[in-house]
Amino acid sequence: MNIERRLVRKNSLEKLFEILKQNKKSVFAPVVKNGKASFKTVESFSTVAEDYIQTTQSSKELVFPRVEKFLDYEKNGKDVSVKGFDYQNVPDTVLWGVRPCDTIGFGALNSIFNWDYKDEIYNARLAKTTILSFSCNKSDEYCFCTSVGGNPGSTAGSDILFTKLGADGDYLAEVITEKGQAIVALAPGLFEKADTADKEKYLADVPVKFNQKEISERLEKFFKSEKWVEASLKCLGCGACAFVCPTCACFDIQDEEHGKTGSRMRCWDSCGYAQFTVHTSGHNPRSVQSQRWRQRIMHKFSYMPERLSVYGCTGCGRCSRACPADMNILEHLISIQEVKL
Amino acid sequence: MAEFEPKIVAFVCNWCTYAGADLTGTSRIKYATNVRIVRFPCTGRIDYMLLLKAFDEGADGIIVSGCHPNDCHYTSGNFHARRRWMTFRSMCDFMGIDTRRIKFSWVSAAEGAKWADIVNTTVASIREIGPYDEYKKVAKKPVKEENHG
Amino acid sequence: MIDSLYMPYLMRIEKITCEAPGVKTFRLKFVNEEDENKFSFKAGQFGEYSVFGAGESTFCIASSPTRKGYIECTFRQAGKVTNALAGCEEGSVIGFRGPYGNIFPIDEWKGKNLLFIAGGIALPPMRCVIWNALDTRENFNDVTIVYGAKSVSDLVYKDELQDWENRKDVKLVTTVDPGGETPDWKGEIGFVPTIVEKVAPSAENTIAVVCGPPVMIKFTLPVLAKLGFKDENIFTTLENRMKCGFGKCGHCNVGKMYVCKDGPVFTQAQLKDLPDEY
Amino acid sequence: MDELIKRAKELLEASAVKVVIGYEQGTGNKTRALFVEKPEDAGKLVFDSRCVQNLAAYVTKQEVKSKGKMAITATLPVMRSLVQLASEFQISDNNLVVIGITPDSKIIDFKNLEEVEAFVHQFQIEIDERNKEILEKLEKMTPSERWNFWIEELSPCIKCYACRAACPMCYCSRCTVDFNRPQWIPVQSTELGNLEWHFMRAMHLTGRCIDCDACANACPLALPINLLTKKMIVDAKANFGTYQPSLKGENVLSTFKPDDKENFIQ
Repeated sequence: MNIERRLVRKNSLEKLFEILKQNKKSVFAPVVKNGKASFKTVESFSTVAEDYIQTTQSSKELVFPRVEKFLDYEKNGKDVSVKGFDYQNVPDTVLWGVRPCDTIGFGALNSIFNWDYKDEIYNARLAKTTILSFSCNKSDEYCFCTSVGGNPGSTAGSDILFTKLGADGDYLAEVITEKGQAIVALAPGLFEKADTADKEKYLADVPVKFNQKEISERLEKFFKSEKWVEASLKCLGCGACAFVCPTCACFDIQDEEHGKTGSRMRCWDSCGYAQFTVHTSGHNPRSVQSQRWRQRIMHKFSYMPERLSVYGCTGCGRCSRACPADMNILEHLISIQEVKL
Repeated sequence: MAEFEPKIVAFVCNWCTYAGADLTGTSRIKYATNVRIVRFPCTGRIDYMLLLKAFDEGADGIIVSGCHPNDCHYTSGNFHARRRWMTFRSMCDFMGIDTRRIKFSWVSAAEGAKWADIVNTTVASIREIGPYDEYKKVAKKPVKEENHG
Repeated sequence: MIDSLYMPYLMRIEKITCEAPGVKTFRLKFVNEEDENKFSFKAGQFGEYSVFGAGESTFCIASSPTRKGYIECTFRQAGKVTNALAGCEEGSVIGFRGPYGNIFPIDEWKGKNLLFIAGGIALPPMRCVIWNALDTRENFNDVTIVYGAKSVSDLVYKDELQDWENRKDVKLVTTVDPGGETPDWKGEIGFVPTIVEKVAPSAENTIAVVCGPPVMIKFTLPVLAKLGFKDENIFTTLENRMKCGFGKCGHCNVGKMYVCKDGPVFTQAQLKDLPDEY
Repeated sequence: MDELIKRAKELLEASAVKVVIGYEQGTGNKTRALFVEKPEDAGKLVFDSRCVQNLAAYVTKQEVKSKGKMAITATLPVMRSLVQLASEFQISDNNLVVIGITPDSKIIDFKNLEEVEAFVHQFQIEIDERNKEILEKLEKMTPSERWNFWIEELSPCIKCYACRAACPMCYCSRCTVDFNRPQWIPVQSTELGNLEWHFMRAMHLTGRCIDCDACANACPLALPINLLTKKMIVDAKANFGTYQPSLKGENVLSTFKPDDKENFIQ
């Protein structure tokens, strides 16, 4: 469908929020605590953070929760009865205030969860989610969305994209999908006709830092490079980068047992952990950290584009911000582009 | 509603308290049946994670008991254990784990009566405090059914 | 609503066979008949076997697709799940997801000689394709099986080894590592690569399937190369740590391949293109 | 800083060490670890008040160790960590040279770890005022309030284990949480999993933590997990007297006194 352009007055956002709540929607929005913004289920508009560059964690948690229960079981002697995933319980959710570098990440998640087998649990959560994103009017030194195919005002993956027109201005609302139209239909009065408002000049300036395609091509020949060790020596081997990433979707499957009953669930995992690939025999195919860092970069910029036709990076910069050792992914990518092959 | 019957797990050393508990039995001293005894070679072997696991699995109270100071079969296991209990107990307290539910004691092989007394008073005090629903809720244990013992 | 990908079939353990110390074979039957009716698999595929409360574990389907009505798996007690499995009794219900992964292209092997080389606990993933071949024996020329283990007691499927030994249309060579033999051992004594060199058929029109511990594979491949086997004609099945089995969880990813989707069956030619991360 | 660069250069030129671990300018206003292997790269080293990451975490990392003998730029917390690591036989004078930086930013040379220990012992490990206040506030709460406080504070934990990775004392190649037989700590980041993980982490650091705050600084969610280890330090001091890392390895849980005083054992 064509993108519909509407104008939303700055003081209408709160009304829209309330109408969403009246319509029994769960609203997942950024909240600031201890100086860090994070997505939470919010009840009141006043708690929604307005002024922030990026949340610490991505919004993937909404469709790919930290812990996702697949099934419950009950043992009875030698028999077992199993109850599957409860699709009815997936809440009707509005993801509010998310940045374009997150919404574009849903494309990568879609590919991972549907490239071959279809993950109905992920799909059910996404189907029940309406994404109201907000363009970026500022950025920081970690941002590089424009280098990986995004931009601060990208509509990709959003249902409605809001762009604030000036520091104290109203919002341009671009209604992109039918889900977005359904939100407009809940509060038609709040979405006025837009004049020829131009959002471009209000968007953050994020310069292009590298050529994504070139990086992919270089990586093909870069696997055995010494650079990986050099680049990852300071990597501590935690999972912070993977867990805050909007496209990292590696997971573990775990059982929880309470006597005769219990459940099975998936929980986040990270290729940065030493235990990620270790065999029961003790053999570890990726036994040192440089191999694991290489896997992270190769997977996002070489394997995923080749297998899933999508890049595993949206340029949100979260991994670099969260890294306790200041491993800066942008720097590494630039250095890969600059190194002589 | 039936009276709440606390579930108590006792972690005891093989050489003193277990023998003491045995003596309680052979002396035909009656004591509360709420306790499940887990025997260890020495109190020094009782990992604090085991105590947390007991709460995980639905215990309402815990007894940890071993040889009196200077009586350890391995000379100093109980001295090490004592230090660990001191830090463990203060850690529990700091994280809001109810330390009234964890009873530490020295019971020798000759103190059959003391063992009965420890168990009885622990059961009585836990019965008074009630089931440990706070922990069970977090451990996702079925809270309700267990209330009825 | 449809069940999720992660929902296992319920399987009842019909029969447990102790193969070797710590190694057991389960024969599993579907608890629900409709599951059985819609289920089919091919030689080489694997599944996720689970004990509820302990978790899931990955291994190949060890029975042949030509034997209907059940599946079999053979595992060694090694980790949390396999220990829980070993604790199961006949009649117990466990979970099974699958089949996953690619297959041995047995249809393309028609008219060829087959050479199976297995070591230790790696016979089970090959047993599936061996029985598949033997049950359709008319499709193939010579069939040779070389199987080695650390000691006589570590040989699995002892009854079936006897069957194969007795068959006129199979050449079976069993071997144990030096020192692993018993006084009445009649097979070979020596490591698998050495024995392969001794007994292998001509590489002409022959497919080799190799499965075993990494060190065995490492020393067998040069032998096969020396005998003139082309990389495209040497097959193996990889094992990497896996969680989902269908290319999502990321654990088994090696280079551009997902062992669970593009494997577990690979030719030596394919492996040469992969990074050494398996 | 010039002094530091000079020292690093000398060590590398004389082949006394293979790598010098220090800090370099990082992203924005951050500094980060730098591994200098060539004398001509020593100029990248920086040192100022922003350099708070505990570099001692690197001296036990496989790929860093494999470089050969190391020199490390060591602030007071790093020196304390090194003494503790030495007492646990993770490092020795054979594989490490310490370039000390005093609290007033002077370079200080050490012949061996004993000298490092002697230097470290001139300073007491003291909980800072701000955290002392928070600890006192928490201690005044009822146990139930504290329970709720921690459940709430730890609930955002995503179990990325950055706290573990950044801690010099968490050098085990396989952590208790990575074992599944038995599964001591639930893998998933549920309330219970988070509570038990942080409980265990603090317990394993009791008597070993040198209060560098690396764990809290590393936490991407800024959880106040260092309060747990701080509380352990306060208690250890109160119960067992002095609290200092020592080469003799007498940290509080590996030793005892026959007359240790407690008031809760019947």
